[in-house]
Amino acid sequence: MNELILVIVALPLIAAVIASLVHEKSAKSISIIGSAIACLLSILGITTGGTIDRGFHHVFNAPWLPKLGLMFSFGLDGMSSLLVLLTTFLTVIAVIVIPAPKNAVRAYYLSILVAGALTNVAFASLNILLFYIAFEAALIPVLIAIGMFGGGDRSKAAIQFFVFTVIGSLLLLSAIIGLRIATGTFDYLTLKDLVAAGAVDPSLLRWFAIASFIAFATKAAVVPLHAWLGRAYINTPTGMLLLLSGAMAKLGVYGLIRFTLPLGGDFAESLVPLIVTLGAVSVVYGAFVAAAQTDIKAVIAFSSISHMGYIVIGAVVGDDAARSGSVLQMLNHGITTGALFICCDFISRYRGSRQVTALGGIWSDSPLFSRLLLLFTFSSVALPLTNGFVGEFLILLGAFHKFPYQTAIASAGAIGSAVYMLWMIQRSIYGGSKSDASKVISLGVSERSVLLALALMIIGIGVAPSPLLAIASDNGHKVGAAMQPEVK
Amino acid sequence: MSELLNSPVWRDLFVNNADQIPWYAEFVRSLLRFVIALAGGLGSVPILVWLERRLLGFWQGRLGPNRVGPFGLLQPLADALKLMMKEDITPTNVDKTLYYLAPAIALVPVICSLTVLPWNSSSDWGAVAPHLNVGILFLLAVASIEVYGVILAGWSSNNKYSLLGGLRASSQVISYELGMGLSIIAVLLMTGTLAMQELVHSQTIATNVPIPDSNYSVWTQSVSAGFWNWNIFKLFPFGLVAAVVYMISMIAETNRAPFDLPEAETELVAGFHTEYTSFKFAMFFMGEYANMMIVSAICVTLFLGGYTAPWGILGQLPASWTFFPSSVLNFVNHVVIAPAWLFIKLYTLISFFILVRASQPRLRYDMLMHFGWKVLLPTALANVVLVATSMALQQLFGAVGHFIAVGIAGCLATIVLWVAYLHWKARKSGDEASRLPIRRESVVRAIAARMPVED
Amino acid sequence: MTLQALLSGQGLMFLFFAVAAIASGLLVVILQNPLRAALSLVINLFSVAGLYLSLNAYFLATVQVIVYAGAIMVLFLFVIMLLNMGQANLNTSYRGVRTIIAFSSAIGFGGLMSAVALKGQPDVMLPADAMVTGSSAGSVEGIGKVLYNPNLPWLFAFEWTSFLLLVAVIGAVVLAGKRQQPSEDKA
Amino acid sequence: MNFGDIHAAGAPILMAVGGCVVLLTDLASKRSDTRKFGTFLAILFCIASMLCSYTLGGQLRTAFSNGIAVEGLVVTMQILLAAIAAVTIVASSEILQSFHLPKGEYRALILLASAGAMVLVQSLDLVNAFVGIEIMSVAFYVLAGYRRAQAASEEAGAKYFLMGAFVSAILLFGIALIYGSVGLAMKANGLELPQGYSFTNIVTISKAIHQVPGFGTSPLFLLGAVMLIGSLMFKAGVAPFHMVAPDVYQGAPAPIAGFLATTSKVAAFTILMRFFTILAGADTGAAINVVVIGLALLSIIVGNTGAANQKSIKRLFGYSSVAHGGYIVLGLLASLGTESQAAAITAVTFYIVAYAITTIGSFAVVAWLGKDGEDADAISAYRGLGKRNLGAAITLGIFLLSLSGIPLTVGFLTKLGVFMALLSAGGTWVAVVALIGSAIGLYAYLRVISEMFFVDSTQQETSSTDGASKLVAVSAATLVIVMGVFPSQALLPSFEASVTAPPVSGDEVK
Repeated sequence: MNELILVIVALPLIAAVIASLVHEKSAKSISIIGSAIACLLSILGITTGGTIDRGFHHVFNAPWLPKLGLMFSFGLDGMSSLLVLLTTFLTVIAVIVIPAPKNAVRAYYLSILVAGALTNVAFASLNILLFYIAFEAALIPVLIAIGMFGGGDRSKAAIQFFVFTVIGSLLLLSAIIGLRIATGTFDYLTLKDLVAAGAVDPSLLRWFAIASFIAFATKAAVVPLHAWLGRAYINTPTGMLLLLSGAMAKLGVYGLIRFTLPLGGDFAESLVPLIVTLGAVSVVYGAFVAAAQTDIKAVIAFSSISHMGYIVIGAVVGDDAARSGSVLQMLNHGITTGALFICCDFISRYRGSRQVTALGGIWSDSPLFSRLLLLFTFSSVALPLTNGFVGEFLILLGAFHKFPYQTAIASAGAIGSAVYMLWMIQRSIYGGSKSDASKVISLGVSERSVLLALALMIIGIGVAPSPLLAIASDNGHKVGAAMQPEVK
Repeated sequence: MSELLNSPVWRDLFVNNADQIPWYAEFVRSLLRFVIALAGGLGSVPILVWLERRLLGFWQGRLGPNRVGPFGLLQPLADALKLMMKEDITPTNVDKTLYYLAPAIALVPVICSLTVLPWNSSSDWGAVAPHLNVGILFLLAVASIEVYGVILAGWSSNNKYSLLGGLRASSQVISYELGMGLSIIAVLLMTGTLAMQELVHSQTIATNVPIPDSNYSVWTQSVSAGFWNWNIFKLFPFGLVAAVVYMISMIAETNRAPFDLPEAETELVAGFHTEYTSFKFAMFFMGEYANMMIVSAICVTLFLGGYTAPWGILGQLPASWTFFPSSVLNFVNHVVIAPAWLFIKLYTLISFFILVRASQPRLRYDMLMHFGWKVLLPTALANVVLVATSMALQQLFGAVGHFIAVGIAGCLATIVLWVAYLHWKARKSGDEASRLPIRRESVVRAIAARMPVED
Repeated sequence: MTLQALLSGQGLMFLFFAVAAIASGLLVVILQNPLRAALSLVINLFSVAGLYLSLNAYFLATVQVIVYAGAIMVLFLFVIMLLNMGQANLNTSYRGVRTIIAFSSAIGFGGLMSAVALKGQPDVMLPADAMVTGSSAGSVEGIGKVLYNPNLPWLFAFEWTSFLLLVAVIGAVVLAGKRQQPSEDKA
Repeated sequence: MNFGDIHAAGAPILMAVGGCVVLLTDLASKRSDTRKFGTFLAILFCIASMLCSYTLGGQLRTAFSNGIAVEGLVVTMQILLAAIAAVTIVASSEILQSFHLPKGEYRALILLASAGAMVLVQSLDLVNAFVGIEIMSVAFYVLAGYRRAQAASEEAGAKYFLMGAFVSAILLFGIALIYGSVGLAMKANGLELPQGYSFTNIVTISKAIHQVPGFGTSPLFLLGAVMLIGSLMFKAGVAPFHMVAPDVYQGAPAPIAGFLATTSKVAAFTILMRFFTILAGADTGAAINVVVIGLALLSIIVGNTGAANQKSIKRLFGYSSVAHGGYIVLGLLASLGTESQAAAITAVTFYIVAYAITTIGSFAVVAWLGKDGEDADAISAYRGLGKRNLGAAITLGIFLLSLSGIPLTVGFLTKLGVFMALLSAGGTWVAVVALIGSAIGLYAYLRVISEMFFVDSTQQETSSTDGASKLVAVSAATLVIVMGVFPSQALLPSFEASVTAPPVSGDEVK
């Protein structure tokens, strides 16, 4: 069973290779089959055991480049198994629900499947060099997807996105190499033990903390490092955007939890207030910028900054409840934002525009779609009984007694998010159509079932979060044990 | 008298070994040797001029100069006086520095090359610098810078004819120097030395005989030594080929007919020295004739046994003539007989050159270059390789080795001649136009067009 | 090099030719007329030959004169005359800033070299008897024995030098030969 | 001298003989015959040379009175050089055909340049190194200006020649200073010159450095060493001696540019590696470190910024080669530390091999996309290439990603290796500056990718006939990926040997 993660990664890759070789018509079905099986297998990843090593199950080791210390070293804990599940799930729905661009079907599926697989490698990796390689290599399919299939500003968006994230990760690379030279290993678990034992030079750890924070914060679009996000999200094709916003952005937070805090030593702890503050600023900033947008995709994109702000706060704050909330919220954000982006894609596809000024009248034209969209919006603004509420509540709860001011500011952001999201929905759905080309958004079977499934998940998690929370919190506890952040 | 001869100063100046004498004595010796060389070299010039004019006259069915002195012997003197007396004109637009420098540069190397030419076998008095172990290379080096005089004269005159003359001279000299150097290398391979006297000695059977009452020893030519030991006959036919190549190159080096393109009167109005008058012209004139003498002397030294006699018995007074004191015998042998043979050979060779000049038409410029690069140079190169082959084979198989090498040479020559014949035939049947040297003409025209017209 | 060493015969020769070499080398760069620059180069080559002589390297000295002064520089002059370059002076835009840069870098380099020469540590200085003065070292025989001896390291380099010449010949033929006509190639 | 010696020096000898044979064959046969036969012959000799190198194995052996030394590193580099030559000859058939350039001379020059590079690579004596570098450089000057009909090519040749000749003089001067300083030091300290070694032998220099106190910091030696290093760096196109590199690469036809860029780097950096191994652990003061760091950082910055806004892709590759030269120099810098030496040499070797493959491939794409032998030089010509010729676009994209060091291409592993060696040698801030340079370079490469894939264009489909370049480019791209994923398996066995057998150090003198 330890090879499970290999299978999860390899299946989409194999499907991608086959899909890029066969005729365009069958590319989609092959991609769906591959990614769907991977998705089912990743459920197994949560439910089954395998070799267990220091809190990780399904631990798998095989040499790749032993001379460089590069190993195929995988392991799952609660957090990573949830995130792997999320990634495979988003891959499936991205393939199912978003039609590929006509001229390059195979390249499109190839990029999505490869991006998903590499993201999974990053989530499951226990070798930090392997993590880094996947972390950075996953950028290439995204780059290609944005550049080739993206919106009008795609060239600039692609380059901006790529350069930002790669510069961040170059710093990370230097820190990783530094760790390797100091300790002689890239193995995460060994490193964690060594750091916990205080066997590593603190100045090196300080550098690691700074470098990895910059890399991960860029990925998670925490405020001063968010500049790539707007243009990139708006111009990314929706299928890839599901993965990018839903899964890859989580790599940033995942990295903070997994690497920056445990391996950053004391200095990483002292960074926590700063990170929390930046998170709070992100929440507010995202809300303000989102409120100023007229493009619904942009609104959702910038709301992401806001939501990622919560997640980051919860991830680093050092409270078990907050951390498990944060992990849960990663899942929620992936589902909810994904759903919103899908809706956004439908709107723009059927109504020909994403501008709120040109929309309206959807409620009467397409009732089912509109109601689902409303549900997703509720989830996004974290109304009770939706999934968003559970995560956000746990985060704020956990964070409040440690960082009351920042948490207060972040809570204000929550109110803001309600304002702009609802305002957007109100203007784009209700009322009469503002453009001549109003068309009914007619959902096909697959599209309808995907949206319904998403809705079900939103409500399901909102109503009964405890199983997932158990997985998430279990993880949070184990990871947290390594660093014991006792902030006075 | 004998007291004087045995006085320390006398011995220091003339008898003792070079490493036993004080520096001033060495200085005086050098000076004396140099004066002797200068007298022999530059002193030959008037003789040469006279000889040339008389011989040309003879071969052309004229009388030649016969008014000034008996047989016109004083004609060169009169010429020299005339040259000295003439007005020395410096044209307005010449590049003055180089214009004045050029005749000197033409003359100085010639004088320099006199320093290593050996006139007898004495290790102290045989040449100005008999000990230089790279003597022949020194000659080549000096010969190679003679051309600067011509080039600079042509350039500084600021005259298109002079410039063309200078250009022709430089390209010609460089081209023929290669063949010359390679033919010399063949000789060096045969003899295994670069020192001039040793080159001579290698062409004769000689013994090193100590001189009584002194620290000297001299190389004495054995009676059985003869002309068949000369390099020109050595490793036949390779020595001969080398000699022929050398002689042809040497004519070209001295810019003499039929290779006198740089000063072709009909084309270039005397070429590089058009603008020179009076003494400066005389320097060129002198340089040319002295140079002629020197290259001939080199030829004699390298190929024709130098100062040794063609037959051993003619080489020196026999040692059995004991009624002469040994020093007198020695004096006669070294100061009279050896230089005499040198001069006899020299003037015979020079007469031959004059005959060539009298009988051969001037080459066209492209033919000249063609001949130098495509005939002379490959021949000389092949000759060097064959000499080396022969010597290597002789080491392996003894005397038979040489015949193997000759066989190889014969095969090569046959092939080359056959191919050349085929080319010639093909060309003859082809269009004549392809033979015309278009490029040269265009180059000349281009230069002429660029020359500023001074008025 | 100590003052005493400089005042010996060899030292004086060295001094003379070194100064001549540097001066003529400077003239090559400074003179505006290409012909005169080339002639300065000839003088420079002669001076270097003189330096060889002062080290008893007769063979090198004569070869230097034959090859460089006698053949190569004559070709230089030939080209200069053929292109009639003497009439127009060389590019005179080498004034102002460029001159300053050139001179300052030359002075800097000269300073560096002299500093190195002067700062030579005592224990790394030349012992009096270390200089090679044997007359055979510079003779043809000596050079031949060194170059062709398979037990010395120079044979390898010497043999490869012939390939260097081959490459240069090929290059010269390719770059200076007649331009190939397209029609020749269609066959 | 015996058969072993000839065998050790066999690789360059075979290349040189090959050059002569190709030349003579070309002379003897009619023009139309030589195209395929000449290529075949040339490649045959390249393969023979590779086999000769391969049979030498990884163990150290010296030959020709210690004038040359062959070990795993040298074997690897020789095989690489022969491969580069073969690939270049294959890739340039189209250019030769469409420009009616003399072919026999071309192949001969390539083979002889490779021979020179091999001599340089294997030489233990700096005099041999000089002869090798001159053979290589002279052939380079001619190759750079090979397309005389085109002004840019002629200019490239002339510039390369002028600068190269100047630098050769400096190199020779440096060698002379080293000769003098080593000789003086050994005589003054009563050290015997080892039998069969010369004062310019690296072993002798090493002996002087490690056994004569204060020699490493003596100004005479340092000046010589700095001149040697600097001029070799020029030959490798490292800033601030880089000025000609972009001009030359732009002016020369693409396969030649690839050949020049790679062969020069392979050869110069290998001999530098050898030279640096004897400096490792020696007390040479800070001078050499400062020079090397300065050169490395300067060329990384200059190369990457210079590449950022180019309109010509060959110039871009030219600047890229400058930048990559800088990274390799960083690796060399790491080899100055005794601790990090082994890792650094492995890293540099790997870097050189990977760089050679990537660069040859990139230039092959430029030739592949060209029309009638004219290179596709302008970056604007690549606009929308992803739509017109997806294969070429992906191939070039792979090379660009590799050049920018993105994981899963070989470029990442090379940079990783160099940085690891550098950081373990303690050059933290140097690495940081180099990383910044990488980020700048990323933009340059990405611009081309963006032009190819992300911008639509109205240009017509280009139908290239240059199958050879295509073959070269695609196989190089495959190698880049394969080596990026499985480097140990994809590399030659001798590469492993080069890791185990360190180059000659001073210890073996005794």
